[in-house]
Amino acid sequence: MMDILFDTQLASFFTSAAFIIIGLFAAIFLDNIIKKIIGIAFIEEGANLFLVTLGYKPGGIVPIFLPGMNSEWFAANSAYALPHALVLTSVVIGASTLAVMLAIAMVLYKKHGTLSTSKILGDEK
Amino acid sequence: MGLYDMIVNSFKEVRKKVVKDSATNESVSSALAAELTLISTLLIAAIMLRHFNITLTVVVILGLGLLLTTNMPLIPKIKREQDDSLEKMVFYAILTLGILITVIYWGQTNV
Amino acid sequence: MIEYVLMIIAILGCILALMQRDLLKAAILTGINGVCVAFLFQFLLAPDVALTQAIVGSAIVPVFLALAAYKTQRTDDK
Amino acid sequence: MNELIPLMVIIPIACGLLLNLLHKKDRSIRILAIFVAIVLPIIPLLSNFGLHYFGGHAPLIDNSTLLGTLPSFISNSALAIFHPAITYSYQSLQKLFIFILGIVAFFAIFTSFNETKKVSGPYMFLMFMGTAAVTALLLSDDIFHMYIFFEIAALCQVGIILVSSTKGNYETALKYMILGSIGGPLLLLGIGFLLGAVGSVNITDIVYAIKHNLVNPFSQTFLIGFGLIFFGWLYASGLPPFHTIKSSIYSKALPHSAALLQSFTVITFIALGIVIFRIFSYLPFMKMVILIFSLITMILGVTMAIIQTDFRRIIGFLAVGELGYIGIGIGIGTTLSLTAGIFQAVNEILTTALLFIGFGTVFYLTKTSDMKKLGGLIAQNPKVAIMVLLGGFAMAGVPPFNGFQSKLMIVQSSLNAGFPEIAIIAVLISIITFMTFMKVFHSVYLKPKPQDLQVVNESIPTSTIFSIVILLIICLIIGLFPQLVTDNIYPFVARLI
Repeated sequence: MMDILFDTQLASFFTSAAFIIIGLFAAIFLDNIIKKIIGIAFIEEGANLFLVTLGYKPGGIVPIFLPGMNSEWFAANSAYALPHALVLTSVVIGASTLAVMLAIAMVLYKKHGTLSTSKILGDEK
Repeated sequence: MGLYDMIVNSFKEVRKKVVKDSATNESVSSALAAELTLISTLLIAAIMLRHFNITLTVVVILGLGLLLTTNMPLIPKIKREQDDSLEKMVFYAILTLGILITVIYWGQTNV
Repeated sequence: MIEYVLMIIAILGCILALMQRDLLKAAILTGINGVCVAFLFQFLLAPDVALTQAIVGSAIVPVFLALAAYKTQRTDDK
Repeated sequence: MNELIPLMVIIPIACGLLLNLLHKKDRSIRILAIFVAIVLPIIPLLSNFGLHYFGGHAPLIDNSTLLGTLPSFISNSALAIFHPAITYSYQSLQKLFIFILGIVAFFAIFTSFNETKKVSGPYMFLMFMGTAAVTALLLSDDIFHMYIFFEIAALCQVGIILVSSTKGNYETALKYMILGSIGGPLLLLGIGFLLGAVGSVNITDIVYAIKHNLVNPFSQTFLIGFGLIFFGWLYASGLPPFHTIKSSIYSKALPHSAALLQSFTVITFIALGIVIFRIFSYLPFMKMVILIFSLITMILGVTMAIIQTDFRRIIGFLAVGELGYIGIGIGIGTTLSLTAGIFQAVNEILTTALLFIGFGTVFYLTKTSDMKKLGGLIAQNPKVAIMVLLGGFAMAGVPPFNGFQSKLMIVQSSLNAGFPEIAIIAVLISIITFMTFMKVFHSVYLKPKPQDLQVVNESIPTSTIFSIVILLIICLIIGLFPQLVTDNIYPFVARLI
């Protein structure tokens, strides 16, 4: 195992995998709606972290091209900027989905008086 | 609680159960049609395995035919498995995801 | 070295947030998790995403969750 | 001219936002909504085919001035051919589907005015926003751009369910979102795998990189990427593990918005299906996986449809079952079968919209959709009953209508491709669709009227009858002259394979 260079990129791949697994576990097994929604927020956070770690360059620089830089050196050393642009939108999508789900959960609480999924969503009369 | 009350309660139980899914002849005929389609289409779909190898197809068809005919009233089971409860849906979603990823990953390493 | 510590804090915060009985504490722990991930993005050379994640992950999401917990019920009635 | 291509997405979004603001003023909402709903099908007819690069960044190969200044290791490598910007590719297939979507959106909005008492701005906003999202999904050549609009379309569907005040719509909406939050991020992960392997999210670049194997196509990242994107596709289009939630979404929405929702699902199915077909056609088992899931969709969709008692739920399951036919077309993979599958998609959008609006009149009259409580409604309006019957024939595949043409093509293509079993199953399933429709038609229209059934509204609004008639005429025209549609599909498919 030690021959693989254990650097930041590999560690953050494992972290994003851990986020997704914990999020999936919570979304499936927890009975409280708000906790299910927190689990879902963790799944989206894990996916975003995965995208950002794709572009990481060990020992590289932040992909901002300062005037004095040589373009070839910049291209070789800077982190890949495309995933950063993608994650910007996907973080916002995660937040908006979470907001809509919480709003629905509030309405369902007002109607059913409980937060437990089995009572609300379980058996439709 | 007297014997009489117990009998009345049991009638109430039965009536409540019958009212829930009262089987009119229309629902029975459609359930029969659904059952026939399910068994016949699954068996015909199983024939498509002949592209891999013939013996596997024969085994699968016999096994599937036996399986389907033994627990014959399939439709109540199918209906219960696919009602609207979230746990069942999430269970089948994660099951499909698991099967999909393992088969594809295993397929790559061995094929 | 610091990013490994941040990753461990983020995962622990994530697990603790889901184990809490009081939903308000869960919301706060989600905020801590968001901050750790924001720092992590900075270590992964993504400053703009770190800014967005800092705002969304540590401010907006916990406020939404706290509001939801306030509007519904504080404790998780297990 | 190419400037019209982005307009197909911008105009519905702008109109939706405007309608959202004018919430209280009914008259102006009606006028603006009808005007834009008419303009929507016309734009695709005007603009000509071609690519549109957002921000004007054409690939480096096109503007040679910039190419000259770059160092050699960029100019003569694949980077020169890669697309730096988000590109929209507008071909004959996109023209056909955006035109059909515009028609269904027009009829959905047109019927919604008379059936709902007061006109609600947010409802119109959601319908237009969903149409714009699905149009962008079809046009875009950039897979992450498709993921963004797939999420927007999912949120619009949830919004449309929340706005329609039927029983249990909040529960269904929350279930759909929880399942969406399992399907959506996994699709994003699949896209992340492709991005990690190739470095670009543009589909043409990914296909170029695979074909000229700049990257090892059989590496594990591509296979797991395929698995995850396929799972996201299952969620987006409501194939088996998600077919119950998708059909309960249709049954919880108001009938005319359900007509629009199902066209969103079909177009998302086609858009993502073609992307999967283009990128992963080199995988030996790709066609088999698509075929297996399409067959399961057809079998489960129709068997579940026939045992339901709520007719909106039946049409929901039928709509999901019909997706299986399109999946077979894509799964078999010959040019004839792909054309047949996409032709079936067009027919399915029209016939299911016709059925939803048609049976929506029953829901409008009696405010109940439980078939046990309904009956004898043919006396109310026999003409509409006959048209709904013809709509059912169109879906089941009865000759003069369009359903027959596409199902015939599917059966022929599966026989030519050496899969007689699929042809048998396709015919069997359409027989059962016909039987399901007969059961629904009998118990809603022909059965003697129960005493406790009171008719809430007296007569069906003329706008609904008008849309049913026009949809039926379109189905008939496509049924009699199928080459109107297949001529648009064939060039696209020929270039695809």
